[in-house]
Amino acid sequence: MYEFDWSSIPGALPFLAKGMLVSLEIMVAAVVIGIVWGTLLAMMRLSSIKPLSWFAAGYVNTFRAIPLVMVLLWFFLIVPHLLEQLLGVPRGTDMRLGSAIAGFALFEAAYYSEIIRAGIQSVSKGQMAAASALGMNYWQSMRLVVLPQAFRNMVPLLLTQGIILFQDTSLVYVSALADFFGTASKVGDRDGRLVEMLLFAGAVYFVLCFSASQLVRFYQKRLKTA
Amino acid sequence: MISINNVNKHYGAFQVLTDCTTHVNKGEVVVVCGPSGSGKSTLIKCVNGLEPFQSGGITVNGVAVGDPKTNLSKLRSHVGMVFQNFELFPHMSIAKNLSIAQTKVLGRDLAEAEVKGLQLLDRVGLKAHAHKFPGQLSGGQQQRVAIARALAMDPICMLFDEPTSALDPEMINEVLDVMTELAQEGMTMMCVTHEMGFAKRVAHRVVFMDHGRIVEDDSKEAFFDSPRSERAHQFLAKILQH
Amino acid sequence: MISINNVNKHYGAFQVLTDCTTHVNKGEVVVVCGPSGSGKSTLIKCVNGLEPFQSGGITVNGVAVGDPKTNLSKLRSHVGMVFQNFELFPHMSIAKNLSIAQTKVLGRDLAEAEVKGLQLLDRVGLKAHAHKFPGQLSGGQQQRVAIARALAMDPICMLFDEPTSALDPEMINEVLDVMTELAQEGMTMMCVTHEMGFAKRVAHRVVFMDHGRIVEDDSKEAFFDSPRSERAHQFLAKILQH
Amino acid sequence: MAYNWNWEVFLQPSATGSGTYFDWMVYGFKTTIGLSLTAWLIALLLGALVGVLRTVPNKLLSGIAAAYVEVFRNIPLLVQLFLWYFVLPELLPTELGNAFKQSNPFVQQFLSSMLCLGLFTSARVAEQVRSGIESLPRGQKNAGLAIGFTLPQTYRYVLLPMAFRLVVPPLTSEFLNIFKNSAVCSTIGLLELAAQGRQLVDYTAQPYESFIAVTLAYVVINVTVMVLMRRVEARVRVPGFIGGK
Amino acid sequence: ESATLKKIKEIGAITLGHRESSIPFSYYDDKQQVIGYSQEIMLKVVDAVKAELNLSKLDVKMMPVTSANRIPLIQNGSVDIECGSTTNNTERQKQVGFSNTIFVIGTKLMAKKNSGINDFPDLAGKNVVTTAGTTSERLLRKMNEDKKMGMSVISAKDHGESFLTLETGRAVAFMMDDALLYGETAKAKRPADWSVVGKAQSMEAYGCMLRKDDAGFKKVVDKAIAGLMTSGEAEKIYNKWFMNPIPPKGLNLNMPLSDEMRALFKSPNDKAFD
Ligand SMILES: Nc1ncnc2c1ncn2[C@@H]1O[C@H](COP(=O)(O)OP(=O)(O)OP(=O)(O)O)[C@@H](O)[C@H]1O
Ligand SMILES: Nc1ncnc2c1ncn2[C@@H]1O[C@H](COP(=O)(O)OP(=O)(O)OP(=O)(O)O)[C@@H](O)[C@H]1O
Ligand SMILES: [Mg+2]
Ligand SMILES: [Mg+2]
Repeated sequence: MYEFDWSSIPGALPFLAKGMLVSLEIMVAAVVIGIVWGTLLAMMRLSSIKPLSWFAAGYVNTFRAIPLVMVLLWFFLIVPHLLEQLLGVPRGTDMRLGSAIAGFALFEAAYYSEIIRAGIQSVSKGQMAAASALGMNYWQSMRLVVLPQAFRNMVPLLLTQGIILFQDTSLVYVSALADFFGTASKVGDRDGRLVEMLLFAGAVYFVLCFSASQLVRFYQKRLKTA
Repeated sequence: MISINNVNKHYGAFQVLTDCTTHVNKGEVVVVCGPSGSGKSTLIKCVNGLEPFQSGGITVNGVAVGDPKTNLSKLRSHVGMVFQNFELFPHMSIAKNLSIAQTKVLGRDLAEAEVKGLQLLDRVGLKAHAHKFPGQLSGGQQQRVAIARALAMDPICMLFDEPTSALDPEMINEVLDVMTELAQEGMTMMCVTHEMGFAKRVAHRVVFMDHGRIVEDDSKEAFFDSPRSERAHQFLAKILQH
Repeated sequence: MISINNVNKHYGAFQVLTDCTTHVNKGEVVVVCGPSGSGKSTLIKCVNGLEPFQSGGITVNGVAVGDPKTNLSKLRSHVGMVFQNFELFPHMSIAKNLSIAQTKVLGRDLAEAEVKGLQLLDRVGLKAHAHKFPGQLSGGQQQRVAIARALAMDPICMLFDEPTSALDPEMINEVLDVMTELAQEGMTMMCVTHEMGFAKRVAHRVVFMDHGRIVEDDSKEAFFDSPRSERAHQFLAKILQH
Repeated sequence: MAYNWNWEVFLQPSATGSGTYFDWMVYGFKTTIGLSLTAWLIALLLGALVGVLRTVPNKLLSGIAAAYVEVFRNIPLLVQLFLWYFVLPELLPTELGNAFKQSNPFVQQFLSSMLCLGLFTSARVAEQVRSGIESLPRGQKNAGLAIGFTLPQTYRYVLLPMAFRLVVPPLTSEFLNIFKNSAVCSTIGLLELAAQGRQLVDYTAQPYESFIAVTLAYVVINVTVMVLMRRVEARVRVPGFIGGK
Repeated sequence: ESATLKKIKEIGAITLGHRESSIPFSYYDDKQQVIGYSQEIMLKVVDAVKAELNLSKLDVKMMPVTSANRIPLIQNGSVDIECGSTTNNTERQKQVGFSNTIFVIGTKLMAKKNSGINDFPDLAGKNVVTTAGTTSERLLRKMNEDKKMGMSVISAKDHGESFLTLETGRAVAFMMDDALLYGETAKAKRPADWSVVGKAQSMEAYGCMLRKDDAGFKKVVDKAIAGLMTSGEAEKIYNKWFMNPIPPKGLNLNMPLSDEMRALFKSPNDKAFD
């Protein structure tokens, strides 16, 4: 039987907290950018202007075809280079966080756009007709009537995707960014207490994600009764 | 007021409306009826440009609906429309449902819009429910709110698409009562409905559609007493039997 | 045949059925009506055990529905039920819809079941549609198939829950006709409906419910001519007005 | 950028003397496919079972199913994989654990990965199946029961056939996900596609060629799966039935 | 004229690539500071660069790298120099440049003391672990093919997982660079249980990675490293990291200076061993 030795956890807590901050930072930034960009993509996809709809479909399908790990790897290798050339960011700037966020955001946008598209489609066609019949133009109808309902209907799915995203932040190990999981495994490796550290990390993830998904459920219930 | 001339519309190869022509004068109440799928909803949606059509012309108060230069949003804001499934905005309170288009489309200020909204709610007997959300009202109540919402825009005419067919039998009359009152006040109305009692009481004319064509377009008396077409005859027989 | 005695049912604190008692004799047709939410659907679902109830008793053909020892599946296979939304199985052809329960529940062999299914389809006038899928039929046709499906199990009695309320007005009568025929053949029926014409023509008794209570339980003549309760009076007034 | 492109690297004999680097990629590709397909089988069977259990009118069973889903959904795949491979054998009875640990390493890695991916995905499949069942009109279940089906028969003949049709699109994306998620299994040393790609980088120092090859391989898998699932979708389409929900 | 030096001068900053848990070469201490033998040498190199360019101030940016991304990062300019535990070999020379060798290791085995594993021939038919992407991995796989030893080779993601594989009894031995093996021994729950054994299968030279074809920068780096070695300073650094307790837990690797290292310190060079 394996002998557990939890002694390196207390000392590592400050690092783990820092790692958690990085994970959260990535998640929040990626969720926000992902939802905004995903909404635009969804509207393009549903638009009657063919090139826009093709572009959105192509974008979504491309990103959904590639494993996140590979996307992150590509972004990690290429984004800094691009930024350097396009925006004149000084060479050698540490852009790991930036490229990780960009990678996540663009990747997640593909998933969010599918959720939001479903959300828009879940709003009955009559709502759009009713808004138009009151004299609202396309943007007013979308902004005041359709999107608020689409988002409300999709909040559970959006949050669930957020939880998945949070778990997936552990994949930034490919860019050597010290997120929560990466920190845990590095400290575990350094101290020769990998098993303990990762069990601990797993427990923390579970508690956070489970609480979040309970919140989602609570919200869903409230939606149903409201 | 509303003038429909030789309108044709098709979805791909499927012809939904064929050569539809009819006119609604100011203050007139026209009931549109016909079997399911005959194109009633489509016709009425063409009137305020919710559905485009391929040929023919529709003018509302002199404005050509099919003309690309027409500001459709503006036109629609003067034409009230009431749907089968009410289509209140579920994420807004009743008061907000009534005020939102007034403020965002007509540019009224919020206070004014709310006062107007409350007046109309009062008129349909629902003043006490202003703060509630649509989901908390019964179907009949929701449909009355929908009528009030359309009235809040000071429409020059009103379109109804089967306003009572999604309602429990008990609630149908509370909605028909509001509509009857409107008609008696002289509102121009075009109304798709199967409520023949309402048609007999209120309509000036009845338009009967079948397979995308206007088969009969007659005074109410002529229609009910001696429908000219066989199809209308059958339809009336089926619908009035029970 | 069906005997309901002092049945009480609640969801949490909300009492849906209060002390309901009524009986349906063999060959009798009972119409259940009442305002929306009054518990009509719940009552009828209790009869074949689709909804459990907390106290009181129901027996069908002598079998106690609430008894844990009762084989509910077996009981239900003898009680035909028809729903508001037809509830045909959308992934099976019409023929399969009619034969599946015969083979899987009654253990008939497939050929026999299919013959029986076709006979019943013929009876409701839909023999030609056997190979189609439910989604390809109109609402009225679907509901007639649903009735045929129930009949295929050789039921000893039939329960209907607003069988026509999801139908276009034109189709209501084709379904009511089938039901009328059934009634005339002596089928025991318990039928939630707002079609008062049907009730007047076919029912032996009318049960009127309000707020989970059976408020009236009378012969059809007594009910329509002189309802005893104020509530039933109002209800009839509203529903018969138009 | 100072980079020496060299696509011929794939034709070079590998450093360990076992075939070319292209052979390595093929090996990884096969492993990814084998792993994903077996894991998918587990996910589908288990997911359907758990999804059904979540909807049955029995507090205990649906509670167990709910707990199952929560556990497998709320821990990152990376952590789960680590637990399956490194921790679980330590918790087994010593002899069983040792027997497992001394077996062929590829078998160990493959089994751990397969179970891990399969169970992880089964939780997601279960949620899809559940939502499919719940999105059916409530009357369908009643109709099944009313006609005399027992509850299992109602699921078998009425609810599941429709529920599965409804969830083919979301299941397609789970199916795609399993291929993509299998890339994570390289972290316990399983030489699947992504791992072989990384090996190639280590051995040949030609990172871009290798990443591009791996990325393209995933795209190929994806397109194939999508085309296949479209076929399935068209195959099971119910005539006259419009829309999902 | 050196592009790297020019860039460093222009922006007044240099980016160093480091590893995160290559004990004792380049790793984090318990304050998340990078420390280690290679790190110390790299900092000396930075001093030399600063002096060469006559800069009063030089920003030092740290960038952690992994074995998978270190080469692309050097190439795309994200990192200017990486001193960790990177072996200098001919394939890599096609993509990047290497400085003078900073360390020489031999690839050996780590095994449990009483396990009966004393050298490579003892491994026949057994499970052996090594870290993915290392020279040891290819040596081991090649040895297995060439001598038909019937070993099952496990390639773990990193040294920590390799050791865990050994520790949990999945493998009887862990083949790796001897210095790293000493590091792993020191981290073990019971260091006394483990020993580093076997005849070194190969010698490998660790160098600092630079961009290819930047002779000017390489010259400065090489000169700095050679200076450290010939002046005896390198040996002091060696003793600090290999013969004394090191952070974070005060472990002592107890790895005496090898003959190869002695030779290197005497005559610094940038030769790869293969
Ligand atoms: N978007 C569409 N694409 C193709 N066909 C359509 C579309 N919308 C309506 N149709 C078809 O056009 C015909 C007329 O539809 P419409 O809704 O106007 O009928 P209706 O008379 O209002 O019927 P109901 O009484 O059922 O509301 C129908 O056959 C319908 O199937
Ligand atoms: N699962 C449930 N949980 C809680 N309340 C319920 C549930 N099902 C029904 N009810 C409530 O029980 C009451 C009776 O419902 P029931 O469906 O029997 O009414 P009904 O008379 O059939 O009405 P309708 O004419 O609208 O079909 C209603 O107030 C309803 O809101
Ligand atoms: Mg219509
Ligand atoms: Mg009901």
